[in-house]
Amino acid sequence: MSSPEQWAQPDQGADAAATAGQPSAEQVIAGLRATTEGGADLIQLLTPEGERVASPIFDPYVADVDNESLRELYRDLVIVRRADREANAMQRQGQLGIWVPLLGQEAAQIGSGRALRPKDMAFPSYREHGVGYARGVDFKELLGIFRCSDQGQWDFAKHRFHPYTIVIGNQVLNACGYAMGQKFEGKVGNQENDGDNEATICYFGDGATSQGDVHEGFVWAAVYDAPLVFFCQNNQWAISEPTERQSRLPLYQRARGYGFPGMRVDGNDVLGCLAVTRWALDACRNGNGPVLIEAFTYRMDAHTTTDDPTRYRLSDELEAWKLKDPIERVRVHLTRNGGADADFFAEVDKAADDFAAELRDFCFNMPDPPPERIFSNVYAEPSPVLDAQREEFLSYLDGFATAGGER
Amino acid sequence: MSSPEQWAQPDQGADAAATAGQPSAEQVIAGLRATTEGGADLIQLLTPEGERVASPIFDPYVADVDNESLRELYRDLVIVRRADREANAMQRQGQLGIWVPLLGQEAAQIGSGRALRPKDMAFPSYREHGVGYARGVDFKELLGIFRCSDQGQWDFAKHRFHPYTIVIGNQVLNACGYAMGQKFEGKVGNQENDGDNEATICYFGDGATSQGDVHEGFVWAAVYDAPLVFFCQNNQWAISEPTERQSRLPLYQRARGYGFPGMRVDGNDVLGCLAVTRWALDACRNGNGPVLIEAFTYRMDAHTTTDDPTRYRLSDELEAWKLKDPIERVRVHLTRNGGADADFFAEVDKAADDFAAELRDFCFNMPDPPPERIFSNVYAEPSPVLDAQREEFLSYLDGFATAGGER
Amino acid sequence: MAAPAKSANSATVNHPEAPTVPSSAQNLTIGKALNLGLRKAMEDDDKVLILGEDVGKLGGVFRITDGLQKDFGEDRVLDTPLAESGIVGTAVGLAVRGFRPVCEIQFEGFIFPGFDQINSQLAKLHYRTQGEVKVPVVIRVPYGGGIGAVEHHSESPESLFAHLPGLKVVSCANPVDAYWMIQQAITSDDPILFFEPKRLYHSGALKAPVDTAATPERLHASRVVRQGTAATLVCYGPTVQVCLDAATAAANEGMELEVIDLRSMSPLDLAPVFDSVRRTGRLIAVSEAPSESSITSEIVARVQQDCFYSLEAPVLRVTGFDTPYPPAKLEEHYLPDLDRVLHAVDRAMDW
Amino acid sequence: MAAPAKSANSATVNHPEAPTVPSSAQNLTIGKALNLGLRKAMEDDDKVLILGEDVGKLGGVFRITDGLQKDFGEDRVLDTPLAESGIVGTAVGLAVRGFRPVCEIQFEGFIFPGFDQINSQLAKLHYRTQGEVKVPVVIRVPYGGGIGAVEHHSESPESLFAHLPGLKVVSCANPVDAYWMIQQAITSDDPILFFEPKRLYHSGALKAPVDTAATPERLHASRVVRQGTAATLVCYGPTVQVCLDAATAAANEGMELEVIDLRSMSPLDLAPVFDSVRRTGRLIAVSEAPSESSITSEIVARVQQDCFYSLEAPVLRVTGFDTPYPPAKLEEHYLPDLDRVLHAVDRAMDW
Ligand SMILES: Cc1ncc(C[n+]2csc(CCOP(=O)(O)OP(=O)(O)O)c2C)c(N)n1
Ligand SMILES: Cc1ncc(C[n+]2csc(CCOP(=O)(O)OP(=O)(O)O)c2C)c(N)n1
Ligand SMILES: [Mg+2]
Ligand SMILES: [Mg+2]
Repeated sequence: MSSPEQWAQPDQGADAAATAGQPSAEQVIAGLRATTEGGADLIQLLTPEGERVASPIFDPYVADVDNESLRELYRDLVIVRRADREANAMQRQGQLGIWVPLLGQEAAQIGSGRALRPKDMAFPSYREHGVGYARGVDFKELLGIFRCSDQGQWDFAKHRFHPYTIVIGNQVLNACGYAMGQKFEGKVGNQENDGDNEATICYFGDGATSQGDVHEGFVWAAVYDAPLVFFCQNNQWAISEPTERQSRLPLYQRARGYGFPGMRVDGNDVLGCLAVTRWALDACRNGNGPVLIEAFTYRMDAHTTTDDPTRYRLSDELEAWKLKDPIERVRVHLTRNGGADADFFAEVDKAADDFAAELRDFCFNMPDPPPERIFSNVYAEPSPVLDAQREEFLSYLDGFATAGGER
Repeated sequence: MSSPEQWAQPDQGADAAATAGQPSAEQVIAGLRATTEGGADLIQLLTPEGERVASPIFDPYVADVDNESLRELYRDLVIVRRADREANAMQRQGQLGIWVPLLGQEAAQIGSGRALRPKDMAFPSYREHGVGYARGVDFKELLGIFRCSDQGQWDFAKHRFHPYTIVIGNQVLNACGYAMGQKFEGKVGNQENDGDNEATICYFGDGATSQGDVHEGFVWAAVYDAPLVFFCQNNQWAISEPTERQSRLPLYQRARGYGFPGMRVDGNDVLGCLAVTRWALDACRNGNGPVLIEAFTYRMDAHTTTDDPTRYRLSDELEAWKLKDPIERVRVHLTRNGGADADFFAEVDKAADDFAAELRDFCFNMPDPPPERIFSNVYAEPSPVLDAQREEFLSYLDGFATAGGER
Repeated sequence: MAAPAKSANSATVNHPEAPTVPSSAQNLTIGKALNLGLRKAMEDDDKVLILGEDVGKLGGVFRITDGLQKDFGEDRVLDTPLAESGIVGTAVGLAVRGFRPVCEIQFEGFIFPGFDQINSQLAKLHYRTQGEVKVPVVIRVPYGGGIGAVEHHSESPESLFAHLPGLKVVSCANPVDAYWMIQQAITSDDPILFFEPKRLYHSGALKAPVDTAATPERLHASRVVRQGTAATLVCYGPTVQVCLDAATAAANEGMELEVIDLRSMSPLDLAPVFDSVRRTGRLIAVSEAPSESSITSEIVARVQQDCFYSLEAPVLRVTGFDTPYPPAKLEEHYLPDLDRVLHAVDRAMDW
Repeated sequence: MAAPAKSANSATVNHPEAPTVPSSAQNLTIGKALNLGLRKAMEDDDKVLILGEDVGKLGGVFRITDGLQKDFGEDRVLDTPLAESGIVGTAVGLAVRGFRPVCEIQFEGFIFPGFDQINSQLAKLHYRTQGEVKVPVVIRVPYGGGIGAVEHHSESPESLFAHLPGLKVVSCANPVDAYWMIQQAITSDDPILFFEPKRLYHSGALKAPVDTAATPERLHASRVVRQGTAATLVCYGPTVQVCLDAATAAANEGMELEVIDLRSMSPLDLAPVFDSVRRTGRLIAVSEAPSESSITSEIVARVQQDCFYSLEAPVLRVTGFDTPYPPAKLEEHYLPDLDRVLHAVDRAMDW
């Protein structure tokens, strides 16, 4: 078990090289590259077998999670997975241009997403459909991006859920600026009125940790004490590249070099993710940000629907991770503790099916955007040059209509 | 005293926050921001008072440094300082467009520069005139850059001293690629024939550590076990910004997050810099790279001749650092141990004066480059478009000449 | 000749007469030709390395490097950390060491983190050192739209690189060029941005016999790919096929258009364009990139100067609009197509 | 009118008639006018922040932000870590939060690490979100040569940004514009690249009375700064003064040149240029940037189209060469000067 204190004096990733003045090349490679094992530092409140593990430090952060709350978390997980699978299927049926599955990462997303308060802000990457759901974004609103009919259309300010960012790492700096703004506006460290405090969370992947922008985000957040939780979902793969292509050490240890807490949580443990993220957000709201959380999880599907993982990883690996499934452990736990009965699970499955059906129905009926949309909102204030381009093109199109052409 | 072993389990920069689960904002700021004190981890072999401090770990790396060698190091330091001052003066006299002084950083540059073997490669930033000198580059060859008549004209391959890089951080990735190349060519880890081994050293400043490129260099070097010594001269300032604008923690601790050694050496201690750099280069040649060295030093002059440090720092600070002068301690040590007498010091001063006079003479007689140079070597292989531009411009210029114009 | 109804599609591909195929020729797609060209370059010179994201086991997301890591090893085909500045920056250092790195940028929209290294080091090191340091780096960039993709996966940023002195910029539009140009780029001592028309990678319609024993065209030469008399179309990369289709359609209506594939966008080889314009009097420049301050602007600027008295109409442009690349459901409107090209031809004819 | 001998220097500055100076007017350099404009913007709106390297105590290496941190505090004038992607990237986030960040890039050559954030987020966020998210960020960029500096300190990269849809690009060439344009850029809801002609920052010769109570010109409007009949010169930023000097010299020989200061390089306001060309029939575009695929290319492309029948000679360009910026000892040759401009005018007249 790890504790928040540990960030200050973190263990080595591996002991092999720890005392070697001049480790051999083999030691370096074997010893330091413990990037893909959960390891002793993994924070876990719910084991894959559904056992609740006590944690003096993190238990208080989930003290309010009774069976009812746990059932709600379970419902979230199931619905999000169901929606993800439905979208994946719709891509296969040609309704979406591409889909970016979250399969396996439900707990990391729901646990962290549910830790946020309404005033907190979230900056996703492109895979955080579960976080969006937790932020109250209608799942349907996520589809346009993947149908290629829009680029993200929810109410960003209302949900405090930023547009998806596709260029790896960019959002980390944007989130950092936003968090700096929260601090400049005095929304951090208000001891009398915690309700006035805010924090920001930013999602990125294991591969992203190599990008310069992510480093700069770490530097800036540290220097400005920004209330920013860096939430790295280490799903073990950046497309075809395993984490050891990005780092010698477990990624949560990156925080060591900047002087802020870094923790590794079992990303398939929704309770652990909830607790650790709440801890981190609290630290941020109190003025002790930033914090790095590495959620140790697994991408159980392809990178996207265009990817073919059989080219680069063995099916064994997936089988091993299936045993750590994020949903199954909650189901087992609820069942074993009498927190839920068969009716409940059936009801949730039904709700998920309904959710999926509604999604499907919506998707099949999504309209295409009109051509003039190409020219809309390039600028906030007019550009006569662009206006002329639009007029010219629209009247060119009109030419076809007038001539009774096929459009 | 620090030891190379320590990188594996480095101390915190400050103890204050080390045991606090939730440090207060004050603790964060006061405790973690120990960026500007040498601190307990400072490796030092020669104190400012000229005392030799024993070091079981590093002494072997300077076992060959007898009084004669020490006198040579002293000579290097004095000559480099003298040349620096002369160049600074020539800028004032309009002979150079700008000068980037190294005053105060002589020991860091000579110590590390003299640690290199001929086959090793060095990538400088823009202030490493002392390293260039140690690599055998004629100081005169450095002047063209600052006279704005060229952009670096020494024999890069022969001296294994790369062109200066002005865009902060760029050279770190270039150096990393070069070091990867050394490894790919089998020039690393040859146990039977150490003479066949090579390493690369890369220089950058405290400010540079914030750049994405430097981070990416750390990531790549770690992932590819590149034989690369990152040599960060922390001269306390990035123009007007103190190190705490770049980091909460001492910079050498950055290495923690990547899983390779990071050490802080007294950058004003030429012996310490020599020893630590030799240690690090050895580690790299043996296949245990990369290594980060933070040379803790001070920029005793302005950032460049166009800078005005009185706007942002107090003279007290400079006075305090004068007591730690890198040359004075060697002089005291040599004197006290009978390693050198007054004649020697007089001779060195004379040699430095001669060196400076020659430099001066050279500088005052440097020719301007011809106009066609604008078009030379843009490409390695011809570009007809550019050739046409050159012809057109040169015949335009000829027009003035033919017409007896003032050119 | 205004086409009142949009043509059904671009299936009317105009193929130059198929030459007699020698025994050394294989029928290849552009993608496969690039793959073979890379393989050949790696065989010919063991200093050639490939760097990029997912270029190893996966063979790149487009499979252009398929099989190369398996055959040349992990020290020559590097699955790199996810950082484009790192890819370009280490390639520069490897080149200084004597290697010939070939970088793959996964999609053109992700080249920007590497822009600084491209501009500040890659493009300038040779000039800075007055030729002492060579940086024979090739950066392969799949570019262009029409693949129904999400943001950053369909853009055409080549003009930015054409504006940077010290870089050369080329693009191939058929399998023969793909095979040769990639090899020529790798053996060139200059840093080269090699733009690959991604939507044509696996086009079966474009498959062509590649004679690996032939003598290739020069790398930085443009080429007349169809002769005509009425007007000239100048294009590169993905728009070459669009222009050939347009020329076929025009021919059906009795108008012969000349089509010139630039192949090199920097330096531009405009002599064949000038020749052509002197004969046709009309020029349309076609590119998927936004028009503002672009390669097509440059073409216009130079043609109007060199052919001032030959032009019977201003040089017109058919390009992507000056907007970000729209959601792909709209890309059929955004991308120059046969109809927009013919519309521009009509305007030029009627000027 | 070919000038066989190079003119001694550019001292013959042409100043428009000095207006009667109202009491609210101060005589300012461009640098000081920018400083006052920034101060005014910060007073008017406490959401305006300044971010950059050394912008605090030092007041920036050019002192443009002098005194602002002292008066507005460290939370509004931020001495940032040394990382340009960080500067732009956090500015985007601050803008999303409701701030109006003004970034200072220390020299134009150091904007490139921030290029990705500029291209991928700053320029596109508003489009991506269909207007829901605004990013009113100003990036101030000292640019241009003639200051005898080392590499990366004298370049003119503005064309790169003009090519990126979603950004606006402007440049001021005199103190009055400096004072107003910086404020207009800050109040604009669009992201704006604000290019400042650094060699003119502290030019005493350009000092002019700035009436802080006047009504300014629109931000994205070009302006005729000297009227003429023989030919038109179009320019922006540092070359405006070069063109005015050239016009003065030409006038001494009896030839009246019209000079147009673009002020906005994207979007271009070319209507005054078209008008002018319809009268003069000849146009020279002048810029310090390399010509290839540049703003001057774009000007030519649009003018030859709109003024096809008015042009009596092709549009010519006087620009930096298509080389990296040379060592500064050679910059007098590299930079467009009065003689090269007049030489081009001669060529246009003789066409
Ligand atoms: C700057 C940039 N380079 C490359 C890509 C292409 N790309 C998309 S996702 C991806 C892998 C990302 O891996 P990771 O950060 O681990 O996130 P994950 O997809 O596993 O959630 C890559 C290389 C990109 N989107 N942006
Ligand atoms: C990318 C980039 N941004 C800004 C600058 C301008 N600049 C030159 S030196 C400098 C400070 C560098 O500080 P540091 O890294 O500590 O090195 P030092 O000059 O102290 O040796 C800055 C900001 C630059 N050269 N490159
Ligand atoms: Mg991943
Ligand atoms: Mg410094």
